[in-house]
Amino acid sequence: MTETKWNNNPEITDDLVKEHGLSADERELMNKILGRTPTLTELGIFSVMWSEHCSYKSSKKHLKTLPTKAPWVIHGPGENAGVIDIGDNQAAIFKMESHNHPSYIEPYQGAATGVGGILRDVFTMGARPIANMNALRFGSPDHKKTRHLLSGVVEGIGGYGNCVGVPTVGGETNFHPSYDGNILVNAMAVGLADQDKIFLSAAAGVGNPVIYVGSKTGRDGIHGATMASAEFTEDSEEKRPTVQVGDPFTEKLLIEACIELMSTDMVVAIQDMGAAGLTSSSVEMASGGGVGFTLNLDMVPQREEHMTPYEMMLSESQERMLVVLKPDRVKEAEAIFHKWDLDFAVIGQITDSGNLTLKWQGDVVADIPTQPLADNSPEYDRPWVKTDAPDVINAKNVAAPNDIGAALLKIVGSPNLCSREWIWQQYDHQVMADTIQLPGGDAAVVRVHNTNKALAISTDCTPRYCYADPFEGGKQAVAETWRNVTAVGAQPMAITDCLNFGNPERPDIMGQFVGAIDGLREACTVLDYPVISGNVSLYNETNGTGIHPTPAIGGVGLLQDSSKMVTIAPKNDGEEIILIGETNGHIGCSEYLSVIEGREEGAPPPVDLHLEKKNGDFVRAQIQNGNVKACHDISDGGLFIALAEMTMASGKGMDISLNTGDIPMHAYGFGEDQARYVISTSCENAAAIMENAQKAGVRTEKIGTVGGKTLDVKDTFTISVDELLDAHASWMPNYMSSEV
Amino acid sequence: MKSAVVTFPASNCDRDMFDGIEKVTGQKPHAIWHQDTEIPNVDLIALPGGFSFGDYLRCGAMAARSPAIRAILEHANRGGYVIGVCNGFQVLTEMGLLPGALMRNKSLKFVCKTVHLKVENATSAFTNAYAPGQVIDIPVAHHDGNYFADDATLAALEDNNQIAFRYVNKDGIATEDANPNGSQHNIAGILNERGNILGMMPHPERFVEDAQGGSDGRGFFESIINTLN
Amino acid sequence: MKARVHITLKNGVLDPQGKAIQHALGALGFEGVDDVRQGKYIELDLSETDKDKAYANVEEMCKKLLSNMVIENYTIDID
Amino acid sequence: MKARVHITLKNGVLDPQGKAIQHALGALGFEGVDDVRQGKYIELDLSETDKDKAYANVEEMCKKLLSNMVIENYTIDID
Ligand SMILES: Nc1ncnc2c1ncn2[C@@H]1O[C@H](COP(=O)(O)OP(=O)(O)O)[C@@H](O)[C@H]1O
Ligand SMILES: [Mg+2]
Repeated sequence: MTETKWNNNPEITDDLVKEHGLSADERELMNKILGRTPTLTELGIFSVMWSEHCSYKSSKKHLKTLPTKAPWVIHGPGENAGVIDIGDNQAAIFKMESHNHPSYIEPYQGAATGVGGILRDVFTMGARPIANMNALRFGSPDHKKTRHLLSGVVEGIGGYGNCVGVPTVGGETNFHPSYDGNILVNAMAVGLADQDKIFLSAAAGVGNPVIYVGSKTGRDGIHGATMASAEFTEDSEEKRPTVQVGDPFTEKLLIEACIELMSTDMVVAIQDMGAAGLTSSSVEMASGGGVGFTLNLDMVPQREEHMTPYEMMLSESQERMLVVLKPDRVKEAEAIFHKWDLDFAVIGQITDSGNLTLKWQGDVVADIPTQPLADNSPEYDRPWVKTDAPDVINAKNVAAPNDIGAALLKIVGSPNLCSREWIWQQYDHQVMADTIQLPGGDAAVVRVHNTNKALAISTDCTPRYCYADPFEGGKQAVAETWRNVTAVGAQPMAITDCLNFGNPERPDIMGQFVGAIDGLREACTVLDYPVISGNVSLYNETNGTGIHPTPAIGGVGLLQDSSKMVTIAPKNDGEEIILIGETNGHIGCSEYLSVIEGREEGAPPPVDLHLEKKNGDFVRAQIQNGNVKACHDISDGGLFIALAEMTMASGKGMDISLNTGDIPMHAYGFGEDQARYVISTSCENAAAIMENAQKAGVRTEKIGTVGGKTLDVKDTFTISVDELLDAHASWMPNYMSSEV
Repeated sequence: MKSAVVTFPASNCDRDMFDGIEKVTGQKPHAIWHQDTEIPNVDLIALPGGFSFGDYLRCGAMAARSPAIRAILEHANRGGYVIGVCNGFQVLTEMGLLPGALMRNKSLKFVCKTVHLKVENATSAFTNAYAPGQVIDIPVAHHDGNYFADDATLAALEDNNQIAFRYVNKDGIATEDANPNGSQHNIAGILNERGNILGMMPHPERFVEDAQGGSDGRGFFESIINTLN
Repeated sequence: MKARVHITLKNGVLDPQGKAIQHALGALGFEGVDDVRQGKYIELDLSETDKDKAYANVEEMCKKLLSNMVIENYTIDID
Repeated sequence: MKARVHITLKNGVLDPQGKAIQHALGALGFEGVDDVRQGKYIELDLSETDKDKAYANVEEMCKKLLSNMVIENYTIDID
């Protein structure tokens, strides 16, 4: 070779190790596993595999405590995505993942590649993706970067999802100053597969060929995985690491090619190249199957010249997959990928060595036993302190507003509760022609193609609750998805989670993490709603200020008969409106307190999970038996907001009369007590519902009727539907079109 | 009705088009792959929506140079029916089968929502199932639907009754607010002079059953059946 | 050789992107921007070594694919 | 004055458009196209008459709006 030959054997100095983010203990463990000092390529591989992002070293201990099993769970955590049984040999496959740091640096590409990555996790298992969701948190609307970030992220999600032809059917969006320097972009994908056609990543069969398919490898996002595991400082904004650029066109071809490939019986194992690309995919496939891999890096399709093994192994170029094929099927598989104009290269084979052996230009540049690399990854029991429980705020100590109607209009038009139409109009939410509940309701609903079944999907988290009390907030996030899925009439089945927190090396942040996990665990257990996949994103902080703890939950439910689905819009004048659940006027941590009083304090509303289950099961049963015309759960902003949203969705007014007892009207109307729903029903069915509720021990109250063109709360306010619509619709478009 | 749907790389409404046609006509369309040089003898060829070739360079540009295009042209020249929806409309303009071009939306943003359309020409092979002036609801989902043609072309389109649909408000009036993309004369779809080719941005195939939010899209395929009988 | 192709909209063709940029520049406080037009710039690396042949070849590419002659003009520079 | 701005992707940044164009040219039978990169070309009409001031002004526009500094470079010509 030439005189400039790349040096794979530099002296492994302390600085070099530190640059790779490995601690002294980790370095010692690495040397022990290798039985020598590493080559540069090996150091790079250890560094990414043991990064927080890939190894879950801070979170593992706690994640293990989450409930992951149920009779309908086919694959829980540990695979690319979780899999549940939805009957008729069909399975729903889903997962949620973060792309926070890349999206802050380059919002369009960061968000776009986030969507691409989560789609690959789903179709690598054999699923056709059928829905995308996204959970977004931005800084204060007043922050100078917020507009730019919001517009880029939304465009990026749309740009990618629209092109690949998977409908983006829902999500959530919050603004809060705690995200000023660290936004959250969490993307979820849901797919469908036949249960006997689910593909896993564990490799097998000594001698079987290892195939690389998709796009060529460039120097994109090298060290992306370590970046996602380091805190931001002002100058990481300046460093501008190589940004990954997504190519949704190639992704679409890859989806079709993989689905075609997987319709044959040639595939032994398949794995997408996600974070840490070729490294993590080959290590996971080899260690998962207890085999070795020998890869000839000269065969890797390369986009740039003079790429080193180090760069190839750490590149995060998008739209790539690794496949292990049956030995005599290479030609057939190649024909499929060529039909779709995708790169296809045999880059190695399975060995019995148990090692990942990398060859390049005739040399062995890395030789690592994969089992210890994967299994002996560090696991920390980081110190943590419990978050102090805040005081419960007594509603009587929160002054009533002069004009409750004006307060309602203000809240309906506030950044966190206004219409998100500006966002979802930029997403193709109807492609595939199976979206039967559009964005704007409680859960998105997509039909299982060519069947009467449908999946209901919702992502939720209320970070201000989690900040005040991580345990209650964790419970609430799970309960809210469960409630949203229930509110359309579906049976909640399982969740995926995306746990976004600050720096776990700080005991207070670690305390938030542990508290939230405890809440998740309790909610999942009581609601029989297991965690089947997820992702952890730590170090979400800038200059030492952490984000609000944000355990975003993606819940999925099943509607056996999609014609039974309901929306939040009442259908006819004269329908009766019934409030379900206990209203105590819990005003602490509410939107009311924040928007009207400018205060973020107090304990969040506690979630009584048994009550949650009782009320939700009751509501679902009423929807299933056809008694219900419209249903909406009560969450942010309380009863008044729920009523206003139902009014706006139908264009029909309501006459409401409330019996508030000794609770002040503003607390009754804006309090955020949990486990509540509003339903509308025909007069004939109202009696049946009330009777059923009594039998079930569920608190119900008739509070009014549908009709007219105003939302009228007796002795309190009268607001026209148009005025509500106007306040609700205008904030975001105005904000986005106003000057920077 | 015998029909065929063309799939280009990154077409993504091809399945929707297959299903939509089958649901309305009861007959499954044939599949044409962009590399096919021979295509079955059918009454209707549908070019579906999507992002053929990633919408790179110009929407529809690369698809319009695919191997299958020659056979589609022959079919059109014989008087066979061709419908292009969304990306398919862009392909038809790039092929030169329909005049004008589809530019980036005035807002520069992708727009997905259900719009009101006024049926301007209710006599064509694609629209005779509707009443003249009828206002129908159909979803749009596109980034480049801003129809542009020079003044002479526009005048000819108007004069020859080639404007099939316009974006209107719920009262049937073509206002600026009702126009989702800034197209000239609020144009949503146009016919060629001979009347055997329709290009439109809205997606009728997405609205063929009430569960999808509406069924006003059925009329397109019903019209062709009427015409053939 | 390298070919540099500029593709611009013909006079009289509406340019939504140019308009939007002009508007955004105004909103950002930039003054005195009277008009903005957005076009495409394509660089091609060619193995051809004869300048004239390269030009003819790229012109053909422009006509067949790179530009839409109904709405766009192209110019080619070879070096 | 007129400013001509070229915006191109930084070296090493994936250019899906260029890649697709290259591929399409090959499919149309054009040979010897080794690489294609696509960028943007923006023409601005400015009322400014001082060349240096115009340059400085357009540079500011590039930084603030026209180019995405994370992945793109710009060049400015004033005439
Ligand atoms: N918070 C969590 N809850 C449950 N499972 C999790 C969580 N975080 C990660 N997992 C699971 O751990 C595995 C590895 O996650 P990840 O590294 O994000 O997947 P991938 O390698 O496919 O990107 C996955 O099976 C994922 O579902
Ligand atoms: Mg994965």
